[in-house]
Amino acid sequence: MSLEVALKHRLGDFRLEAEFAAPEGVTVLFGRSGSGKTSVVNAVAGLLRPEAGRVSVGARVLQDSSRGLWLPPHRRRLGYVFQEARLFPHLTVGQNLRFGRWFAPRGAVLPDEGRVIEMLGIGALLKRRPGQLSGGERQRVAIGRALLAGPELLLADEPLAALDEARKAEILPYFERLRDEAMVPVLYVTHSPAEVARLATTVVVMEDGRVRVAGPAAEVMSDPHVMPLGSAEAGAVLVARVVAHHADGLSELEAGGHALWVPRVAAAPGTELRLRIRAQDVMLALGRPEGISALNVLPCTVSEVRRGEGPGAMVQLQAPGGRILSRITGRSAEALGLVPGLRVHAVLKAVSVARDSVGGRGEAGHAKGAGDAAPRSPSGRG
Amino acid sequence: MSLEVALKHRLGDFRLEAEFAAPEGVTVLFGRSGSGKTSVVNAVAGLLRPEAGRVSVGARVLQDSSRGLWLPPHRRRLGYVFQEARLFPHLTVGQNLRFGRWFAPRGAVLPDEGRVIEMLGIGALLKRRPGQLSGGERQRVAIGRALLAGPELLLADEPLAALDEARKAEILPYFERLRDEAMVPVLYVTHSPAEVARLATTVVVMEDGRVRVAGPAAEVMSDPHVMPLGSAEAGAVLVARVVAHHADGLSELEAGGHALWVPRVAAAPGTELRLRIRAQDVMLALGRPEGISALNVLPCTVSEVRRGEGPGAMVQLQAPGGRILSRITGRSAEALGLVPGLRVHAVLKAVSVARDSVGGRGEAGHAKGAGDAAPRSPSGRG
Amino acid sequence: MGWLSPEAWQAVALSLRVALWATLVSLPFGIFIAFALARWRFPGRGLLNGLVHLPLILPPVVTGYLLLLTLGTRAPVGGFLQDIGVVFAFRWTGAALAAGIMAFPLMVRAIRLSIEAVDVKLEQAAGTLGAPRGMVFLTVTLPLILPGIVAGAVLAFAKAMGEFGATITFVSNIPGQTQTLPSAIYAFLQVPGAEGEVAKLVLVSVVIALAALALAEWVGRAVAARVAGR
Amino acid sequence: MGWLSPEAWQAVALSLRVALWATLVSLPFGIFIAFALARWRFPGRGLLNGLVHLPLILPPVVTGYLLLLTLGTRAPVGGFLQDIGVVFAFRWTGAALAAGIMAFPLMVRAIRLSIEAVDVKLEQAAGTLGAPRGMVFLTVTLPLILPGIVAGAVLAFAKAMGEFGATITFVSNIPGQTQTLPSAIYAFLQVPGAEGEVAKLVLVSVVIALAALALAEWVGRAVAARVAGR
Amino acid sequence: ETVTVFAAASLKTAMDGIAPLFEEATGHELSVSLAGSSVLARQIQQGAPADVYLSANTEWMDVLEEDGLLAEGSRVDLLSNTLVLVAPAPAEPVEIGPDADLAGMLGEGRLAMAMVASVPAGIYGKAALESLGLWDDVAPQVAQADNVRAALALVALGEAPLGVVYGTDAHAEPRVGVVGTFPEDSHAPITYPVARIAGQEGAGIDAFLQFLQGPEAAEVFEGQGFVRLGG
Ligand SMILES: Nc1ncnc2c1ncn2[C@@H]1O[C@H](COP(=O)(O)OP(=O)(O)OP(=O)(O)O)[C@@H](O)[C@H]1O
Ligand SMILES: Nc1ncnc2c1ncn2[C@@H]1O[C@H](COP(=O)(O)OP(=O)(O)OP(=O)(O)O)[C@@H](O)[C@H]1O
Ligand code: MOO
Ligand SMILES: [Mg+2]
Ligand SMILES: [Mg+2]
Repeated sequence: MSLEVALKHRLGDFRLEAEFAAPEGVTVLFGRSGSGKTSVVNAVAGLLRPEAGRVSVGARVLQDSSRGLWLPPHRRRLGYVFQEARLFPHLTVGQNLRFGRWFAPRGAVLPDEGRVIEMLGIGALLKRRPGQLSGGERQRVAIGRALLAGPELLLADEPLAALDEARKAEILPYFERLRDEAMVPVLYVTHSPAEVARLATTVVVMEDGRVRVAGPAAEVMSDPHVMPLGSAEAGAVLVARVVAHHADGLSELEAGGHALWVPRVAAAPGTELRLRIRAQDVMLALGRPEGISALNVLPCTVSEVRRGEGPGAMVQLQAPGGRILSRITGRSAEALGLVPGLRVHAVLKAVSVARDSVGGRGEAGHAKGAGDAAPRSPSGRG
Repeated sequence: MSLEVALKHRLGDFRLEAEFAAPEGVTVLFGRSGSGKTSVVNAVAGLLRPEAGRVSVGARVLQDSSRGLWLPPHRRRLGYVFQEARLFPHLTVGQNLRFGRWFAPRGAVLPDEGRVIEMLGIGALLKRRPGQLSGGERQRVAIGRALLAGPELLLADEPLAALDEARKAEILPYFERLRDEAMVPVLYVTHSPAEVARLATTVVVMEDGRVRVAGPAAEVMSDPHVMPLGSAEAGAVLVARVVAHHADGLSELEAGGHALWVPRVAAAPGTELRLRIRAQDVMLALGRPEGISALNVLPCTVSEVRRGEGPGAMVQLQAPGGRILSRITGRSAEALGLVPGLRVHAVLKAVSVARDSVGGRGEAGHAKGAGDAAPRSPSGRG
Repeated sequence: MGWLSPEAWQAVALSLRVALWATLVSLPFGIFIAFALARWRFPGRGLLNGLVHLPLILPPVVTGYLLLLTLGTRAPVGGFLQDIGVVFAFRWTGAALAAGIMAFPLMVRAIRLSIEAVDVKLEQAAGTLGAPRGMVFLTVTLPLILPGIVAGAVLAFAKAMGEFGATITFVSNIPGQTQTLPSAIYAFLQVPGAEGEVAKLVLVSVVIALAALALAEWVGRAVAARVAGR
Repeated sequence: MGWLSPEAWQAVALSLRVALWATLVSLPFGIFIAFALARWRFPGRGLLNGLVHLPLILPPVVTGYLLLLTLGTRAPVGGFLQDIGVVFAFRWTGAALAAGIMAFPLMVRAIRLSIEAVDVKLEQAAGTLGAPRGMVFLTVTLPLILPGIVAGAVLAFAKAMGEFGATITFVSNIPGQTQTLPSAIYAFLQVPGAEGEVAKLVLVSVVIALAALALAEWVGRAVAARVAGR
Repeated sequence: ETVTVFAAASLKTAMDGIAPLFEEATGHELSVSLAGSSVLARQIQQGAPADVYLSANTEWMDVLEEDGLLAEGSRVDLLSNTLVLVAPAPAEPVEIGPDADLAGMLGEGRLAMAMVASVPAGIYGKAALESLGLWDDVAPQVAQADNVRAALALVALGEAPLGVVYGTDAHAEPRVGVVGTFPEDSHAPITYPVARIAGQEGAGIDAFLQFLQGPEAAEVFEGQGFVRLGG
């Protein structure tokens, strides 16, 4: 279900004037601190009543100032993971978690409580009160509270910021499943490019209260004009298909007729996946290198070479299966004589196809995906 | 000034029994959510009074239950960046920032207000109240408030969790300078391996209220037994010396007699630096590869090959300048016939020497460093 | 029992009844008005606020007279109420009404302070989880202001136990019907040399009120501890 | 001025003075005791709490009588105070004292509720920034409880304006010295047909108290808005 | 049958003495509501369930009479009282007359009285002092209590060296002594009238009104220091 947002509001000196439309899936709000992400989410939740604006989810119009329409928050069927946990201090963790269920309409599809609690690792905390939790525990309970309400629209404002990597890796697949199986639209704020790459169907880049760029994740993330903005982790998304799973723990994929090897992914052969390739992890070679530890070598054509002011260069490549970026030094670019049209080999180490960059969608954000593609072998990187 | 901590305390079912000693510099508490990091910091701050314990900073004993000694928080000369900002709601941002100064002892060395405010990008907020700030803005003000108190011991509990990458990159060097120039001991909690690598002199890994490992950052971070625990970013630290800065924006370093190229670092020739090399960014080749975009190729000797249960393998290498790790697939390890003693080439792309892994210390955490080594060219990666 | 005269015990029982009813019946109104004053802006808000405080401002006797003048059996309102079977004047119900009105500003203030201290963000969170306004109040606001409600109730109870001027003026001092403990004390104060009797009655009233106070402290502490998560 | 007799104006002026002093002088004590009750556990805490509430529980006349017994010129404490030049009996200062004591429970409760609502974590933060306890109180706690202090002060002021029983018992009714507005009102109530005079005085007292109330609302709102960051 | 009597608070002791006698003698029950005369009168105006009103002054009885709230012909002046000057016991008797040096006896102290403009004992007292020409000397030193018992208490506690109260009050309070009695002609007669409230009828009420004027009641009243009138 698509999400359409158009808002005008003023907070002190700050002017919010954001407008974007996103197809179903996860819409990530990305942007610097103070750029207006939380304000947008609050407006969608109905907690901030904008001076003018319209918000709709699929066919449901949540508010439309031109028609004087405004649904109060409790009728929007939301789950909102706030930037600060906002747990109810007088209720136990268990009661906090079940709070949304008390008000869920009859017939609402509610997720399995035990499964969510287990995923979040908060089973031992159910009898405690929020005052007796650590920061990360609070945040996990807040996530659980929102998920268990069985929302038709999930809002999550930096939900994983306070968590360790291992915990993040356990929770992220749940958001993916929500996106892919339950088809719940999600509006997600994060500063982490890894989360963007993994979850985003659509990326909306905010700046000073305005939308700077909005579009399919693959496009926005591989746009060299956007990425220097927020991240040291520019990268592109390649679409690949699962071919087979091998005994040594690797899965064989195929992109544009070429084989790619990644640590085992939990997706059936035939499934389409998206792979995140960070510009930084792509090395270029003129000839096909031999005797090296990298399993993945793709023949590509240079399509653009951009020199920065510093020592770096960003090379855009036409690879089998899509466009990728490679970040190398200007010195290397000269030494290799890189110019548009040159045929080169892109060397990507299998393990550099970052584990958390394996998302479950075929064509980023535009086709219907199939199943949980997150590899679940916890020590698969050893 | 060294930090020595030994604590015993019980919080409900949770037992804290932590003991570690760290040399001067930044001590990072690392560990999963709920492992007791905040509790340790609170005890050091004097906010949690442990059943038994001793805390000392250099020669200053802050508490010692065996002697019945206990300094109240306000006499510990702290700056504490809380996990939740805890700004004073009734004071303006400016008043919040200056709060610690009102109570600083005569003669305390106070950092320059304007500089801190500029670094944090909060100059425009001084007249506002905390209720009118975004989450990240609040966190930045909290950092400023702690820094401006001119503390003799800085406690920071996930101070950068709510911030975007660009803002983090602006603030991290300040913590480095604090460590290197002002020689203020810092106890720092983070879930980010990049921050650990960049700041940590000592890493203390917590698990279930106990210290699992504690030691110099380089050792703990390159310990393959520790790192799978929390991070996808195992890595080692190499010590290198600045040789020269070149016109194309690269700096030439030298490690064990071999040249290394990194984007320009702001350190004078002769300075010793530490470089973070993520296991994931190290590719191995049997022969010296030619015609590739990677500038850095180091001859190494394999010292250990560890296969995990999954498809990966961790290869420990003796490189010029130290020990590094390489994470490759088991398939490659077999194809290349890697065994201890084999001489190989480690391929590291210049740009894969992550920008935020350039720290200012010669020997990680044990020698006195010199100056701000953070490269300041913001578009140096384009 | 011989320690106090039967009449005095009657006064004790009546005072307890009056104070309990005054407190319990006024509580819902107190909560509602405190909420309205704390949260809503409406025309007449200042007036309502003034009205609530009036019994505090006026000498109690005046409040008693005003009650007598409006709710006496000969007064229009009182007459109407009498026709529909509600009689306050010269009944213990009237004593409860007078005590409740005298205690009302104290109750409202305490509850209002608590409501103003509630973090609206928690109520918003409840809203996003699907709770309609009324349910937000019941499941979030009300439990959070419980310490204020307890404080307001105990203030009101204590005041109702001690209230005298308005009560004796409105419902007189009829033993067994409207003679509360303070009225009985007043009567004994008219007797020179009855200090012993006065002291006994004062003691009883102090013991009751202190017990209520201790109970409230205990409840308040338990509630606060729960919320603070200790 | 002809509207009220000069004597009545005197009573108005005196009542204002008494209520203001009663409020202002008791404020520091109120804050201190509210803080002690809210935060400290000490032997005798329950007793102190009971003592503070006593004037609420007892009929005002009894409170006045007890004051007379302890602070009268013939009483030990009163005699001692008189020797060091502090006289309450038959003085406006005594009226202020009586009013202050009667209003004290209301003031303490309001302030205590505010203190209990303060997030101790903010005080801890101030401590880590080097503020010693007293300064933490002045720079963090006090500003945060300002709404409660304002509420407590206005309750106390209103009560002090209306207090009658304890005052007249303790300092009696000396025109120009201890005759407060409520005493004057009471006097007129004893006389048949003086309802007009009573109404005038009641009006004056209501106007003053409502003005105080409005001022307090305004201050309270400003303070609350500041803290909420609106 | 229960008879409800609204009686001036200062009659508390007397009524406490009479009630059991009445109940034993007649089998009726007596319920006495004690408060200030003015309060009781206003309550009767508002329909209070009083059968009998026993006032400490004639003024409020007059008001009820004018309002037609009294049963015709039932009003009787029941008692009279004296006005005395008291001092903390033991008191030295002094002749109360135009020459009495009240101001000298007071010194810096206060003269305790009931409210001189509104409470009966105070009104009588002020009238008496005025008629003796003493008022202007002592006026600035008068401390007015809200009722006569409170004035008495001030003297009993030694807070005031002198007080003007009823003879009955002085009689009942051992801590004060009578300095002197004001001449009967220095003030209007102190009268306690009693009346049946209009519309209230019953054997008990009649019996009570009768009992009040009978010898048993007289004994109680006189024991208190009251003077029986009429009857
Ligand atoms: N009052 C309490 N009662 C019981 N258990 C508590 C209490 N406070 C904290 N704990 C427990 O103590 C443990 C340590 O908490 P602490 O806040 O130190 O964790 P942490 O390492 O900082 O976690 P995080 O990364 O999530 O902030 C947690 O498991 C928490 O549940
Ligand atoms: N009440 C207010 N008055 C004035 N300005 C405000 C107010 N509330 C928020 N702002 C400003 O609005 C801007 C947007 O705030 P918002 O919380 O939406 O940012 P954000 O993108 O979520 O940032 P962060 O990543 O730091 O959470 C900020 O610059 C903030 O300073
Ligand atoms: O406030 Mo009073 O003076 O209770 O009767
Ligand atoms: Mg935000
Ligand atoms: Mg923590």
